[in-house]
Amino acid sequence: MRKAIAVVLSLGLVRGMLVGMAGAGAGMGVTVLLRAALGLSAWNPGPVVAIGTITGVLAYLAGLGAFSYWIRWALVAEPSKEGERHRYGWTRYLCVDINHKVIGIQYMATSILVIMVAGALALIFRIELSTPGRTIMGPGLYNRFMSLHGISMVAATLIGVSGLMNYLLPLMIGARDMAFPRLNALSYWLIPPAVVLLLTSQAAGGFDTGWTAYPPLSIKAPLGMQLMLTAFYLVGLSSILGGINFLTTIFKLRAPGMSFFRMPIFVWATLATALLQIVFTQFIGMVLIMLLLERLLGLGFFDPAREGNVLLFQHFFWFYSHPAVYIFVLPGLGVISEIVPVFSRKPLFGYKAVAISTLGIAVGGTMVWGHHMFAAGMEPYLRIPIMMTTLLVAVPTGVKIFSWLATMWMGKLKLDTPLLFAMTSIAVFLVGGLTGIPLAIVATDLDLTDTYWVVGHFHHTIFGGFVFPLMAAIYYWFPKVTGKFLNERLGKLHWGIMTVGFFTSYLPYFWLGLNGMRRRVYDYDPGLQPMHLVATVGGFMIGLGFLLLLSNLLVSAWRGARAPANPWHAQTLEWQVTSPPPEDNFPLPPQVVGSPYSYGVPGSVHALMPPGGAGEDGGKEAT
Amino acid sequence: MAVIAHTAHKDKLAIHRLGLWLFIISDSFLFLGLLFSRFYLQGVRRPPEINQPLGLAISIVLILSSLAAYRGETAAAYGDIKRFRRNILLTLGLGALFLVGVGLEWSEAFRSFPPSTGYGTIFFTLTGFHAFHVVTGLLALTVALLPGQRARLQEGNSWGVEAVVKYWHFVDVAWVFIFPTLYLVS
Amino acid sequence: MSKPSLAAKLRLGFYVLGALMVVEVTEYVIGTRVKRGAWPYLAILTLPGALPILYYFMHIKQLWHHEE
Amino acid sequence: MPKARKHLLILAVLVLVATAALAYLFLQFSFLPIPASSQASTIDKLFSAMFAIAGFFLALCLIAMLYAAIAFRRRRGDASDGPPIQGNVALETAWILIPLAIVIGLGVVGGLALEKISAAPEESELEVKVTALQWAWLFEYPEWGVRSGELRLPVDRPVLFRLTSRDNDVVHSFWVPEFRVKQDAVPGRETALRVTPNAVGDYQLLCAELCGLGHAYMRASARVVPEADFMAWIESLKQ
Repeated sequence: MRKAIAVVLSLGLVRGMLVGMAGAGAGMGVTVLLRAALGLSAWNPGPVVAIGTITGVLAYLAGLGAFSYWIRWALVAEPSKEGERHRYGWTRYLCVDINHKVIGIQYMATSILVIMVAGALALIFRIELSTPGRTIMGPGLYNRFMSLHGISMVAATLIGVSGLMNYLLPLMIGARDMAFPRLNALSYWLIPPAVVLLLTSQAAGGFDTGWTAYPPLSIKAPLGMQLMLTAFYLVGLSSILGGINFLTTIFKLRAPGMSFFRMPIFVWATLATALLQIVFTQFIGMVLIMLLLERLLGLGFFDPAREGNVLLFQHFFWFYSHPAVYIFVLPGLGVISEIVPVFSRKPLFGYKAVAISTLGIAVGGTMVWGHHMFAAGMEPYLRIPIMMTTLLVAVPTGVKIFSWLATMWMGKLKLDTPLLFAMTSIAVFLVGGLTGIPLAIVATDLDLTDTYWVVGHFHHTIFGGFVFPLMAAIYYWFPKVTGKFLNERLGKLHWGIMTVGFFTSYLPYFWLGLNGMRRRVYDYDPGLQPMHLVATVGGFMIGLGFLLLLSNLLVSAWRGARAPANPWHAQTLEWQVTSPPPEDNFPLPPQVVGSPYSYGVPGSVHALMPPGGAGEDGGKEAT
Repeated sequence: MAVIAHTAHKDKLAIHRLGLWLFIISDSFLFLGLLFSRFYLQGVRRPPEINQPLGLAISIVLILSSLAAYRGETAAAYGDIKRFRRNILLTLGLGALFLVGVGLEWSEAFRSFPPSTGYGTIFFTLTGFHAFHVVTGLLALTVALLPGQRARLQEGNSWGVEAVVKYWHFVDVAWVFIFPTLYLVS
Repeated sequence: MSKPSLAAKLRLGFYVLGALMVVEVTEYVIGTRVKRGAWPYLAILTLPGALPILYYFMHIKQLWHHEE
Repeated sequence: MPKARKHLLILAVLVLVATAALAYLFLQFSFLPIPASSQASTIDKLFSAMFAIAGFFLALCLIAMLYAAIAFRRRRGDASDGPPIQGNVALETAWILIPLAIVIGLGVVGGLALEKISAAPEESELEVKVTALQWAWLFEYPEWGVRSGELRLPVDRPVLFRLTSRDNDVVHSFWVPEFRVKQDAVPGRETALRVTPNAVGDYQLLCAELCGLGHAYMRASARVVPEADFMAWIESLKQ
């Protein structure tokens, strides 16, 4: 018994949460006492909770051990790395661990957990929407659930792309780890308190503003709003730190011989994503703090009575949140670019164009934020230029889709689950892209904005650019991560149910949007009910798909078939090491000599593995 | 801040430097956004009550502190530890003096344009964000004086000093833009 | 390229300081004397204010130059 | 390679057939509510053009993908790789330039349409001041100095809405689906929207921007009536 308690207490997460709660309590207590001493009303939830949040998060990080090495570094010349790399088994996933593969899995597990919770919320309010008027809940709860679903999914997506990039980037470029492993751990450990804050926000009145948190509505919202803003800020901070790490890793730690045009497309996607992360996340961080200051201290950024301007928030919000959409989807598009050549047994068609289109989407996507505000009363002279830039983003996106199709054309398609999911991704993303065109054009956007057309459009882009690629990635890399295969038949069932479920759920949204269904409404015209019912049924099919995935993951991790080092006969570097990869990835650096996708070229390889490196013979040697 | 890679010490330095620069570049967009808000909300309006001489005085203090930081860093790179300590202490003093100046400024501003007014909102936020950076910069400079860094300096590794000093200069550069924006434009 | 002496480097700091002081005081004079439309001049002056710090103090050249 | 040409030919035929079918579908069934303003007819034309273009690209990409999955699937026991085709400069240039031309064309058409729907008309406009609040709409007709909680408009007369939200209120959005255009009502500023209703009927004005608890129920009746009925209504409001 005592031993069990010792083990539980030795887990960083548990320690961090306990110390964090104590820290939050202490912070709040001191603030209350200070306020009383200053003659203010002792209990004012806003500032008291704000201070408590800050002290709580700092205490949590300290209790966790996220700062331990740096403190030792400040105090002694040669800080010991004690406790950093000697932990094995499942407990290391609940502690500060600086191995990028552990951190990647931590991210992925958190992301899937949050997706499950937010998805369950969506199913609950889809039931509500299956009939007009009240079905199971009132409008207040509906607004709260809808808002929590939105922001949680945004967070889950940011966490998920970080996870993918964390696990794969160093392996794909032949590095032993990220450039800053401890910073990497800190980036991950900022996430759990954000999740906790999002959940506690529901106990503090919740927030009913949608994920966009537009003032003045968000100024008037209850205390839960404040917790949501802090949570969002933590996720943003994690994203910035992650971006710095990814960029440094790509620039400095590529294996010898890996020039930029020998990098896998996923690495290009990481590069573009990280650039967007470090530049644009600052703006959302700033505007969230502005909102907090306006709520807490009565500053007047957004209050017209005090020379503020509501549109300032919207400009900054979308100046981040549009590029953020590319943060969500670029890694997913990278995953598709990895999977399609391997399972088509053909080189990626037009590699350079695809690589450059990745940067093109990222750069072009920075100048399009205003298309979210065509009807918002935005400066009218911005409308036409932003319409043009938005339309131009379609060109590099098209390059990607055409290149994937040309890669598959005349190939030898191996229709395994990863490729099936990649194909669903392409189809879904295509519909998402095409339905975006009427949203880019001002005249039609004036009809469509704030309707279910928009909701359908972005669920298509996010499912096509993140969720389905994530599924593809799980089936593709699970053998690498665990050394075991996922069950293929269960996988195909999962694929079928999710694909059918997705289109059943989200195609009706376009019809609904055109016919007067506003987004974020609790009640609607009874004439729209049949389509809503269809959408709800589709939603439950997606949910069932997720349950199948979860069972497949658990069953296969327990008793899946053994996977060799390179089961798909892929050429990128991560497949040239054992499954699961060694603790240090590459004991000796590989020498990159060619393209990552030269399938069908006799005798060609992407990299020469140094003698003694595992898996040299292309996966015939099971490990 | 350790780096695990197939890299030598020289490469580690380049990696650390790139990481720090990326952080600084990222952080500068925060100030860019704040400066943009000032012009978006207030145009180039400036209240007559703002204390321009005090603004100039604290600007000069901050620039002087940057010089001291530069001298400290250079001395550290050349192994002159005594001069390094003297100059970093001077930087800390000047930085604290700058904060005192901002405090004076705030107490005046509270009377003429409190945070609940249009200009006050901008003024307190911009100077507040900057002051927060100054405080973190002072903390970082203090770390450079702690035993761990001193021992590494004796081995000829001055990266820690270089890093905190670079951050301090960045805080100065930010002020170079904030000072005219808040105190001088018309 | 021989490494410049410590004294030379420290002297360089004073030159930079002098330049920055000139810029700040010029900005101040413009800001106090020019009643209307001072902002374009000030916008231009921020560059000679920031660039010396970036170049001489922060060694921005490190970003694309790796000789040190 | 005749085999490669055969595949391309089949693809071309399938895509043409599917595009024609989709075009027929879009033209035969209207997916939109009836248009009730002159702006709506401009916008609906734009919708049709975009549906046609989208239909073509949807058919092209989906059919190419499904065709590849069927015709190029790996046969049992075949472990060989596909042909090592790295790319094709002409093809890649084409799929950059053709979409580029299409989106620029769409941009120009879209810009002209925006000009058309937001241009000030030659005849005199009926001005309506709209104030949004949580959770109701107020309409003011300054020409006669009357106010109302429901919106009535004379048919075929251009209307200029001047929208705002109260200072301590939140953002709302003015939308009548049959008019096709939407405009936010923002606290602290006035936004404008031009509509020329051209079909008599009873419509609903909806708030399209999330505005709190009563958002779903923030509706008002919007009736387009003949000129004479409208004047009679104004007279009744004056009393």
